[in-house]
Amino acid sequence: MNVASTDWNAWVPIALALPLVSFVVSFWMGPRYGWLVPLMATALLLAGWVCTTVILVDHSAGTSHFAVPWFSLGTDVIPIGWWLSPRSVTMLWVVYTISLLVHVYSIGYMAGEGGIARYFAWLGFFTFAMGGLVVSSNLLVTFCCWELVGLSSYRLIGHWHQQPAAGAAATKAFLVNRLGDIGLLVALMLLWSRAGTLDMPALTAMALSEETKTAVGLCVLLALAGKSAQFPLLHWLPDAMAGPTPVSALIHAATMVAAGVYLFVQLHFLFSADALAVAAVVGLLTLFVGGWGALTQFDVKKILAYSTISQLGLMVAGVALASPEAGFAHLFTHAFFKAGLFLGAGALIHAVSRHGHAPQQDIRHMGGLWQSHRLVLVCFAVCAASLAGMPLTSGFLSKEGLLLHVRHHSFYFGVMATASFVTTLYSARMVFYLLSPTPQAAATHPVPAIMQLPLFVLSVGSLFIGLSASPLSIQSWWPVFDAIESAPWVMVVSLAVLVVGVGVAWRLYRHRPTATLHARWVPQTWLDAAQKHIAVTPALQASRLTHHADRRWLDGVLHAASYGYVTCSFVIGWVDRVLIDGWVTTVTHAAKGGGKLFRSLVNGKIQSYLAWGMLALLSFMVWMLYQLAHR
Amino acid sequence: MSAADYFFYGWCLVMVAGLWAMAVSKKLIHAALGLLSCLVALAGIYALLSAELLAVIQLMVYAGGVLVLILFGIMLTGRLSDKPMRIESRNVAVGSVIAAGLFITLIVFVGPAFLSVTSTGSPGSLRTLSLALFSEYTLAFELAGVLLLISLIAGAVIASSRQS
Amino acid sequence: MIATHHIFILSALLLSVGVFMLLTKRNAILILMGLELILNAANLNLIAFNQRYADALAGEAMAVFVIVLAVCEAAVGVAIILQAYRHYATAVPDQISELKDPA
Amino acid sequence: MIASTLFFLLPFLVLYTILVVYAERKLSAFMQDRLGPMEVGYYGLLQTVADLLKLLQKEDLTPQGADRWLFKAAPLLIFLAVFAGFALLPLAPAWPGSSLPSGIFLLLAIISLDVIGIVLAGWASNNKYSMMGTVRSAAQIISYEVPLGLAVACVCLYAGTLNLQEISWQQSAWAEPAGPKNFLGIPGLDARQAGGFLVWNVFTMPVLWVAWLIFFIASLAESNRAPFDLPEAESELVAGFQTEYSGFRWAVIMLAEYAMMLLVSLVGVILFFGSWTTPLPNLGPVRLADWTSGTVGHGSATAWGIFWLMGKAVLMVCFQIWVRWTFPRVRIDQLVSLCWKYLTPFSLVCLLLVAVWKLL
Repeated sequence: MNVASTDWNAWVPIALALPLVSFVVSFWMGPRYGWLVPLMATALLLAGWVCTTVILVDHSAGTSHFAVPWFSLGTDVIPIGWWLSPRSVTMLWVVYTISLLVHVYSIGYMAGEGGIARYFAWLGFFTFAMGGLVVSSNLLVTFCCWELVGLSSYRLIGHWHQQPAAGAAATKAFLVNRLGDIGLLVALMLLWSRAGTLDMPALTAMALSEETKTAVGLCVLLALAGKSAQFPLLHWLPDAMAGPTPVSALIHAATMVAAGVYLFVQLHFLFSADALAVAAVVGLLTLFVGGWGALTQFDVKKILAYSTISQLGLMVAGVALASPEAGFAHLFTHAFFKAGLFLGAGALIHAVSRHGHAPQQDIRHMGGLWQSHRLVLVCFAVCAASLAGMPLTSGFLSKEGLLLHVRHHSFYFGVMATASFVTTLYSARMVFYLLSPTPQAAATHPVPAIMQLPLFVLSVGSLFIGLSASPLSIQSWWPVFDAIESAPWVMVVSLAVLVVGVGVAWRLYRHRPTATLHARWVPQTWLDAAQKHIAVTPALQASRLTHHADRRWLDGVLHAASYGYVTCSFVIGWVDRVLIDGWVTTVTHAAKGGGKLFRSLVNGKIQSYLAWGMLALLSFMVWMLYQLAHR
Repeated sequence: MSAADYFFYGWCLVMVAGLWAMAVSKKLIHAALGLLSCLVALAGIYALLSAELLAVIQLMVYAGGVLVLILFGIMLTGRLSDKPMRIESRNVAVGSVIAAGLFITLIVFVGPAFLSVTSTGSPGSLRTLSLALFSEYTLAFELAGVLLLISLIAGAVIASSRQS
Repeated sequence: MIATHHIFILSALLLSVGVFMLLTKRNAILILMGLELILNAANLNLIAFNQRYADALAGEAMAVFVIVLAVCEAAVGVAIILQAYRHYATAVPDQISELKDPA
Repeated sequence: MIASTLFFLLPFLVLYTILVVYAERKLSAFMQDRLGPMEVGYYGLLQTVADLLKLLQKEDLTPQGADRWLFKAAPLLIFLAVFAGFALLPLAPAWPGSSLPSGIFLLLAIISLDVIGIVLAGWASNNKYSMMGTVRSAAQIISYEVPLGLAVACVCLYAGTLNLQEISWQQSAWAEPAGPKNFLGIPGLDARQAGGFLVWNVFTMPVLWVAWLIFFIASLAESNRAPFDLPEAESELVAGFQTEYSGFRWAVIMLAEYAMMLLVSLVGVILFFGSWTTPLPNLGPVRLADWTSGTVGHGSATAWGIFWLMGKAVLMVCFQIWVRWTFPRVRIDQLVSLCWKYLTPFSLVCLLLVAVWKLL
């Protein structure tokens, strides 16, 4: 198989290497020049972003594939390289853009925090891994990057490792993700056994049987459920909010969690119709669970996390029901407005939190900031509007695209419209709380300009001009998104949903109710309970059982055998020591004693020689006299 | 008890005192003095036994020669430290037992054989002994002279500090 | 005249003390003295027993030679002690133990 | 006889010492063109007595760290050894002392015991000067016993006896056994009847002059006299082995030293210069020898004998004093080389010559 493709593009390795360099240099510089790390990392990422922009411009139309042999298993050569398509370069650019903005934002947000070097190092590493995942042409490399992304997510969730909650959340995210990764690994195995290659360009050209496609698709679905927090595996994401807010923006909203959706988009051709149906069900379930979760929360980051889950579900359902392009478009817009929402939330948290205390994240206590933080609130509101799908925003356009695709299917259309209503409801709820003039915050801090700048950029990106030249249809700047003709009734429906949603929200949340829902209504509660009852408890019981069996039976047998063995050894040892060694030792001791005795006679002292001689003389005399007397 | 007996026991006392000094004294020089008294007493006893020449030789050679040599040895080997040299004894018990065993064996088993013997005295005058030395024992006498010469040279060579 | 067995006891005493010194004293010169005592004990016996035989001179002649030997022994002995003292800085024979293998 | 000899000699020795010390000081003064002691008594005669009285009053000191017992005993041992020698000396024809067959031999033996006393005195003092003096003294006395003994052996060989009284008789006019006594050994010149100095050993056997010279030199060394006074060389060792002594004990040492001088002089006179015989020969009818010898068996012979013996001996002592104030002290190496390279070989040659002479 010819794996070598020579569409060399020097910008790609440079773009990938720069964050990696940032990772290494940050660790290296960290101990002594900690203050320099943020600037250096940001500068390196800016350079990387420039590279990705160049790549984006270069590959706005065609695809390009470059691969060199990585290693070989027998005769099979595993290549490594990149596959640049308009979609992948767009994703790459999005990743670097968001990452760059988050870097800039972090300069202000993380100022004065401990472990800055570590933080920026892992940010850089994440960017590298995510970039690799996006451009990789080989699924094995993709898998590696997938894992590295998970690793950096783990490190960044647990950045404040002094807090037990952060450590637990990191561990949880890591373990749940690994559960999903099993799916990807099995999918790769299936592909390897069925198709004989993991090269994506090769796979696209291959015709696989429906069964294989179903199996692979379900496995990939499991993987993306883990990574993108889809229905059964979604409860790790709200916990992951224990990490720094910029991390949440970058990883747990805009890019990493979107990696699952991106993989779904990329591997859409590997999904059979059955698998797509399952994916649609999963996506819609997630959509409603996430929406419901967002409505039950008061923690602004948790609201956004559930919103993310919900939006990811929408994307999955969109990819499964509508088209990969439509899903990807929503991914694209979601990246901007959700990152903007998170950064805005971070700025607000920063504004109301007191130094040395736990950060204030409750929306009920975050009102009254209009006078002091007008720009932040405006940007936040713009992003929230984009999330709710207000006209003139990019979110309106991408959601419109999804609805257009399913407009012929009344059930799915109804479900999506309902979901849209829920989204509007919680977005409006959040904004109402935050915009309320009630001065709840005791003291506020000014938000530095360096934090406001990315926020502003993202909120601008959340407007329709971020996606399209037209505010009403996708007349995309971006070659990847198909221009879809607008259907007026769809737009009317969505506008009606929006109005109703905002109206219901106004009705419900105008007075800022502070009552907390009972825990049983929070999805987190029963998801955790489900996890406990379905996975943890049986696993613990099984292990207890095996432990018991191990102790009782295996160890019993082993102990009995070893006691017998030891007893035998003692007997043998005794025989060896006493009976066999005994006479040898006796002989040696006798020889040693005799030697010592005779040696003591030859001690080099004249007088002792003389004493022995005299003794001998005396004995001889006595003996002689005795002989004479008895003659 | 004749005058000779009184002299004999007197010399015996002197000798026992000397032996005692040698056996138990803590100072070398006292031991040497003890040896001197032993040797002088022996010379006296020789004289009492009519061995006049031997008495004189004993005085001349032993008291005047050997003892002085020993005194020289004491003086030359005792100079390393300022304090007077102390004699230490070791294995006193073993030595005592052997010496006492020897003494008792000799006295109890060998001594009775001489109970009846009494010294007759005057066996050899100076003249007869000298004549015997120069006639009957000439060879031995000459050999003794050679031996003396050899030991003189040997002593000088060994003691000389010149070493290769 | 003097009872020979008294002389014999005396010589036995001389011998015993000589042997005692030979075995117990930690100074080479005293050991040499012990040797002299032993030789003198022999001499005393030689002279005393010579008295038993009229006109016999063997004992006394022998005693003369013993004295000569004693002189030789003392001269060489003291020379050796001096040299050993110079070499080992001690006159204690126990401390001169190069004959003995280091145990 | 021994007892009477000593009873005579002990007071004599004290008197002699007092006089000889006085004589030594006077003689040395004259030789150095001074007057010497002049204050005490007529012409300073009682100076030594005064000194003696002063000495007897002095405290009897024992140095710290000394071997007390030995320190006190050593002077007596020295004096005992010297004084025992006098017991063997014949003083007159009828006063033979302890006339042993081995007399001169025993005398030499007893003299050699003197060195032990000196060694003990020096050792017991716990003083480095004493120690040095002791070592020198011992080495010197032991060494010079060899030529001394050989010189004496010449006489013994010539006389054929070790008995001092017998040697004395041989040099008298009443020689026993009777026999010719040739003057200068020249056959025919029988001087027996003449007596006097003509029958003295040195005159009947001229080789003995050399032997006497050797004897005299050796005797100087034996008695630690100058020029062989290295053991007590005051310019080097303070006073040698007697440094730490004072008072009576020092007096005893001095007494022993002067007694030693007298003893060796007496021995020299007895062996070489006719013992108690008169130096005056019978010159034909002028019976000088008979007149000055008294009659054998009478007290006169004893008196003359003591007079001549002591007179000659004191003359010898004066001779020793003369030598002392004439010659400088020798170095130790000169001392040793004189003994072993000159005196011993010459005395051996003398012995050989005498032996050959006797065989002729």
